[in-house]
Amino acid sequence: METCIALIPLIPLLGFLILAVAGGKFDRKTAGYIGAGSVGISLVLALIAGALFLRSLPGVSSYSVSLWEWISAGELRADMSFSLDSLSLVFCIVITFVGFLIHVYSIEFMSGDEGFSRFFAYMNLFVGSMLILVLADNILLLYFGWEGVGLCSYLLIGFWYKEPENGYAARKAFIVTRIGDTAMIIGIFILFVNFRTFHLDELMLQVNDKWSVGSPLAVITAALLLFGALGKSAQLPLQTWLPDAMAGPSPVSALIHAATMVTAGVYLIARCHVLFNLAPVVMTAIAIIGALTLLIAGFSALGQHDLKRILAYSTISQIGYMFLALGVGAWSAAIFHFMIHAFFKALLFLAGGVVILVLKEEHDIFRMGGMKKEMPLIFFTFLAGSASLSALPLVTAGFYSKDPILWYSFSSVTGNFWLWIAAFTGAFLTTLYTFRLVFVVFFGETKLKPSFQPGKLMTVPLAILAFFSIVAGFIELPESFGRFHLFSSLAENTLPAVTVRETGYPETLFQLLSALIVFAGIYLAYLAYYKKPSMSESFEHGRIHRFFESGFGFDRLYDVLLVNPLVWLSAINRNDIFDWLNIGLARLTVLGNRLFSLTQNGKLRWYVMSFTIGIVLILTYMILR
Amino acid sequence: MTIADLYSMMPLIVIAMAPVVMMIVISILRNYEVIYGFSVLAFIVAFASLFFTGSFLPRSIEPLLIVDVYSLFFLGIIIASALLVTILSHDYIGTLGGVKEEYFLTLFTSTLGASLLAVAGHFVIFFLGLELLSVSLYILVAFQRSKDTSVEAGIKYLLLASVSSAFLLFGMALIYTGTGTMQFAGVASLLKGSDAIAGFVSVGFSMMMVGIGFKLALVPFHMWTPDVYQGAPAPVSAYIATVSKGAVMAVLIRFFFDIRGYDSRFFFVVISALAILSMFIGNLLALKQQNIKRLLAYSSIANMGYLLVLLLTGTDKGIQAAVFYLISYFVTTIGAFGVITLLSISREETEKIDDYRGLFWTRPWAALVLTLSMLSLAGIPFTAGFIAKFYLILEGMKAGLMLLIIVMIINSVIGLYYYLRVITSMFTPGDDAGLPAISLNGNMALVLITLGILILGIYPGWLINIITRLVSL
Amino acid sequence: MLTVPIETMLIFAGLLFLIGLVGLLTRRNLIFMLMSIEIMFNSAGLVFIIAGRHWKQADGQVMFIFILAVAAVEVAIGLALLLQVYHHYKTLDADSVGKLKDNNQ
Amino acid sequence: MILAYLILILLAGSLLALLTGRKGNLWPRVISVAAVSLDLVLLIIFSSSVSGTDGKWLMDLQLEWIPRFGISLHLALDGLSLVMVLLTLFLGIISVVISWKEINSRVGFFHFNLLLILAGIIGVFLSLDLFLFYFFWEMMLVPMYFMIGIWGHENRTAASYKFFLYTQASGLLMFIAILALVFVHESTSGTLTFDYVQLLGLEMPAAKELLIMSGFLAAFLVKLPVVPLHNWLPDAHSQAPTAGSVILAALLLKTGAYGLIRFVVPLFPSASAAFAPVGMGLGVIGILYGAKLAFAQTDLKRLVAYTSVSHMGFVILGVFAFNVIAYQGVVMQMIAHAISTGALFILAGQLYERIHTRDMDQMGGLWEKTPVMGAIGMIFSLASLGLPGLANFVAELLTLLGTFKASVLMASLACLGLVAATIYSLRIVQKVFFGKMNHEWEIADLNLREKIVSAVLVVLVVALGLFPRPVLNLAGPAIIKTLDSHPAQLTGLPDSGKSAGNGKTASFNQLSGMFKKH
Repeated sequence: METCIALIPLIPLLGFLILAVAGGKFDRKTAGYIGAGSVGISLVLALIAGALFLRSLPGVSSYSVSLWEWISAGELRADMSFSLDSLSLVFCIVITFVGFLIHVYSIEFMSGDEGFSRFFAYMNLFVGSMLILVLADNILLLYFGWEGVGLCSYLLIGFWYKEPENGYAARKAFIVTRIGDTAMIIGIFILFVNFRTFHLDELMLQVNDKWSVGSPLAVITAALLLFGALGKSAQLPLQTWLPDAMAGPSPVSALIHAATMVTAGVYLIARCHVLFNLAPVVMTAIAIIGALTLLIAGFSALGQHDLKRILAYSTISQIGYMFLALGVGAWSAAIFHFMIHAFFKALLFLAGGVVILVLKEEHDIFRMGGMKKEMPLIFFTFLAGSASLSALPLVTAGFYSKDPILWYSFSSVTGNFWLWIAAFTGAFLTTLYTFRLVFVVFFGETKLKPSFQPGKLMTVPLAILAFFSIVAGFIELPESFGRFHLFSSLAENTLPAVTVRETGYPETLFQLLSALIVFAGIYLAYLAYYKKPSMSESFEHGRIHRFFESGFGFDRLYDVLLVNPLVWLSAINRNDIFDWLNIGLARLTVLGNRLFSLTQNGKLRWYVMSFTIGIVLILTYMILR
Repeated sequence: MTIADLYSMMPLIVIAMAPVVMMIVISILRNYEVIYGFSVLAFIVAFASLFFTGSFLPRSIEPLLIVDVYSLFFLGIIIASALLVTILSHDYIGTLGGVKEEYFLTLFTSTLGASLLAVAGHFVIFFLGLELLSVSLYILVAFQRSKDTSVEAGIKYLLLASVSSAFLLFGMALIYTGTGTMQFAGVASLLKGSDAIAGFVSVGFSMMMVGIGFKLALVPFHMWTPDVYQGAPAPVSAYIATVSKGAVMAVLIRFFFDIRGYDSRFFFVVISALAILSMFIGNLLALKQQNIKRLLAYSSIANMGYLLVLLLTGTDKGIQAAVFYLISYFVTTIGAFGVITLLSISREETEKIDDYRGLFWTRPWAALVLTLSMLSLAGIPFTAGFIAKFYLILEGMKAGLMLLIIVMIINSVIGLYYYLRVITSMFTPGDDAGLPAISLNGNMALVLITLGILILGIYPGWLINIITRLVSL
Repeated sequence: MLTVPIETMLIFAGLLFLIGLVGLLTRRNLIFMLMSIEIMFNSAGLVFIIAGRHWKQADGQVMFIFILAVAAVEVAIGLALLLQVYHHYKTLDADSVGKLKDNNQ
Repeated sequence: MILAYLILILLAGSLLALLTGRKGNLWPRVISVAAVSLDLVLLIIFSSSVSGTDGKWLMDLQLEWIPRFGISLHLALDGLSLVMVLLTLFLGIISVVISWKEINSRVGFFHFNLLLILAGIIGVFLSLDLFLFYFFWEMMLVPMYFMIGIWGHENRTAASYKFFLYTQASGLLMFIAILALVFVHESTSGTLTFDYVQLLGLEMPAAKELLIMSGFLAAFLVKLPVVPLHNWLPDAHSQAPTAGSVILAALLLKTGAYGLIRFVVPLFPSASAAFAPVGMGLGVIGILYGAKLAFAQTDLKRLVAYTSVSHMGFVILGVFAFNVIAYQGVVMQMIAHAISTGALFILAGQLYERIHTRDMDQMGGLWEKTPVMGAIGMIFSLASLGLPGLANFVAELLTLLGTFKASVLMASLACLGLVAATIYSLRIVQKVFFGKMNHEWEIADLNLREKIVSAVLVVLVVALGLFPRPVLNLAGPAIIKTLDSHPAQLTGLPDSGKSAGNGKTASFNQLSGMFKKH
């Protein structure tokens, strides 16, 4: 068991190492096998670990393994050690499973690229880092993985380095998330200074023990950690990097959005739920941020023409749902949505990637069309993903994961009507932009012919993901459907259950409402983008659209507020003002040199004069003293 | 006068006799090499006689001379420096046209003057020694009389030195008027007795200061220095920078300590002012100087400024530090001038800093010596100058002369700049512009100097021990 | 015999010294400058005589003789050098004899 | 005696290199490698044979030098100096190897200087006599000046002057302070001595202590360097030849940091504690200002030079935090910075060798031609921004955490440096390796020698990032000893962990207390 846990993150890292050091020496096939294989092995190990874990429940709720003592200085001690509990188990399995599928898909997707082995090296590192992140048993190691993930996103977004824009997008991603990370590390410092340990379980124990609810330290720490999470998870106000991060290859987007990176924030908050529970203000903030993000991102998604940017905003929006869930204390609902989201979002990106690939890097959805006829398999899988994303009632997994969030946003003790309204509007938006995408890309007349048909390595993962996007939801049914809570009973080994208040309204009512809104959304999309395109014409070219397209102008705002001042700041004083200190001194001495040099004029009588001046001065002093 | 008195004056007698013998030899056989060999020998004998003399000390030959270990030490320094200068002069003077044997003869007379200063205990000897030194130097400076600058330097030096002598003399006269004695010790004891010094005695001291300040090249009596250094033959410049200054320093220290000048606020202020001015103006003047001889002249101004600090400590330890400083400064300066001398043809001296371009690569050995000299002047570890500066700062701080030390520190940094300029020029690529080859003779001198700089820099303990054991007033 | 106070004598000598100094500063001819220096030397010698008389010692007069001798030497060498100067510079104007100076003026 | 041999071997090697320089270029190189390796081997053998975890000197050597002034050749080794000396020797070998092809003129003299610098640096790390320390301190300057002035780039002369004058001026201030300290000791105890051990624990009035300490600080802070005394650094670093830049950045700067830990803190406990807020402030200013200027540079070496300013800000920050964690961080930072910045300078040198420019605007898209070089550049840029898993992270983490214990405000401001570091580090990668090619550079990737050097550095930076414990363990006892009796330690900087044990109350007071401390 322990070996298993240790090997789960190490094997992809080993894959990375092999590919990085000797990548050039392998042919593509081998490199692909190593890349995908290492994640595959991890998946198997994760499954084994999961099975063992489930068998040992409820006796043992977590396993840990320590590899070596990493840092020790003074009272500080941090080990390279991993621990597995139900929360990390879920993440592990999702990461390795989705990651594996993405890797397999990539073998074909990237086959024409010159940086093939580099790509797989990065991907392996990405998965490895994410696994470290979720398996870390101390917060420092978590930070290790956290930064590693950020790095990999940077490397992969800028994978096609020859386009300067890609580089800038990559840099933006790294820097924006790093801003969050910096806040987080300060939070970690506060925790350490107060409790003298980095160990997560111990920390949470002590936090619970020593800090009271709402105590300023708890609030500040939670807020700092939250800020870190906002950066990684691309939530307001640090969401701007994610849409630009589409610069990377599609599998990268799939990996970032579905399995790794962006969900790290969710994981962090869930992992530190004890701390967050002590800071109700922060919890409220999380909920509000989640709600705002999901709305803003939903609107922004409506304004996009780029297929991947639509999906990107949808990710931000869906993560917003998770944050909303976290904010109202519906921990396991958030995690559940994470899992389902991983399936369908990976599916959407991969399927979308196929579309883009076969259309020779065409991203604009309005130049596509009729893809249903051209590539039916892709259409159906994409449709499955879309349906799940829109939370089509009953038949999709998305419904089962999103519905509890909607319900708890209202019914949790910290939930309220406004949160629900936001989530509800968000659901409508989600459906609308999703099916806008579906109708525009797959229906209508064919504008571009696909250049080739995807092979098995691509389609099989899609099919698998499509399958899970539909059925995975059945492991956790809403209360009103009956008592079947496979997922939350697992999660609640680690996470507390949500506290529900007496609302006076039945859950069924809300489910009905959300079902209605989904259908309304689909219908509207159908009308505006299929039946009567003229309806959307004015919108697609209007000012509001531009506003939506720019993601509510956050980039512009940050440019004005932060980037420009910084650039200006670096432009001034490029030559270091303090240098004038030296230049001034040097000039002064040279001036002295010139001045005194004048006295050395070679004239004898002047020399005698200086004698005279000297003696006169001395005598004057003598008399005056 | 006993026989012991005679023994105690052995070095002086040797130096005094040498020119006599030389004159006789010249009149019989005018041979450059013979005269050169003889003078080297005579200096060595004089130096050796110091050790012989040592056992008869201290002794004062009333009322004129005081021969004690202190003066013996200075004699040693003077003779050794003169010896080095003699060796370095050989090639340079040898290429001069016309009569040149008298050069060494004059060198002896001036050394005699310097030696007299070292043992002076009386104004008469002070004056005579100074004049003997000066007069011989006029000749030496203008020795290359076919060269206009040499002559110009000679006449400038003569006029200014005479003026300064006049000041000195007038000052002595005033002091004599006030005290009725011309012995240092007598003046001192009389001064101690009466609190109120007559006004004209103070004027006398001030005027003496002009004379001494001139010889030591202290600002504002320094203006002759660069001109004379530049115009004089390079070995003579070396001589002026070392022997002449050392001798005057010897008498100044003795006189100043005898009258306990450091206790007087007046002297303290005046000397401090001279020191500070010398440091700043000397270093600033050297900053952009392109002529290496002038540069060294300015550097010597600054260095004498540093030395004055020790004058104000008023302790034996201060004197010891001064002695060490002088030794290291002499070795270094002779090293620098030695390289210049050896790389110069007497008609056309290699005196522009740019002339030394590429010396590192064409003449590594000469460049090494010059580099070491510059580093030593700048006070960088591994060289004598470093220990000397350390010693100086140590004693200066101990005596509480913080202001002067700080000024000195600032000036060390300014000074570093122009010493580095010389070094930089040496490693800047350039071609060997037909500099003469260095003879074995010259190389030997350079080896001695290099060893001196390095040994004093790395293992100075023995010398410091000797100095602290022997030197005191 | 009229006794002049020593201060008066000193002032007289001082004036003599001053005359020499001013002469030095104002005259440009090197020969005149040499002569001015002679005056300065002699003024110092005068003070020695005065002091020797004041203290009833012979020392002052001895010193004066030394001064005379030294001054003679100085002048002898000075004149010899002046010849050389004239040879090179064709002038005895002190201000014109000035090749040696800082160049960066 | 082994300690003296360490220095003597290098001195002998330097002379040999100089003399054999005429015989051919290979000799000096071989001799240099041999001399430094011999040192390294000797040191490893002997230091592994002595064990000391109780904070005592591992090796101690005292010989008479100038007894009149109480000056002796006192060399000693403890964990801290051992780490530093090992680092010095290691980078010494690297420096020789990277100069193998770069330096082709005056090879003998070059290696003479190189070995002399190393000897001086080792001397600084080993000296326990203040005079000897100053001796070595100054000894490093001349060969470095030669190195910059002879083998440097286009503005080498000005840069070499600036370097020399700056360090000399500050060094002299320290010298005065040393003397003042010695005199104070003499006046209380009656013996004149420059010996560090005897000078420890000297009681003196606060004002005097502060004054004397400021002399030491002047020298160390200029070397470190701290803003606004940093101006010599960008010039010297960018103009020096590669080996010179490496030694400057990796070793010379460390002597300043070492001096702070070894001399300033133990010799002036209360003054240094009083100075702490200012020191930390300077550190923060250095971090941010250095980063700001680094971002504005287009000259690659100049950029890296300013990152040094920024990184050294962490060192001074940590030094004045006075706790074990911060000090461990400082030690780690010294090593990590030495490796990562050294590697970046090596990279700049390799680029310069190939395309003869340091201007980043001329570069771009080089990854295509030189993937290995690109990867190396990437790794060290990442190290420089403090990515976990690399040595710099451990260093910055410990430093910041230690500082956080001492001053929340300072540490938080310093954390901004992490963001700034990200910005400038990524700029290197972006400008040099990413994007489109500006020129059609026809350049070759790293050759085997360069690969080996880079690989060694990469392995080291990763190894120390994952297994920093050997270094921490070595330096630990020395650090604990240094801080043992420090007043800042005794009077108790906020020990929030313990006070937090009182239960759930008073949390807010604690927090405000944390903010107030400095």
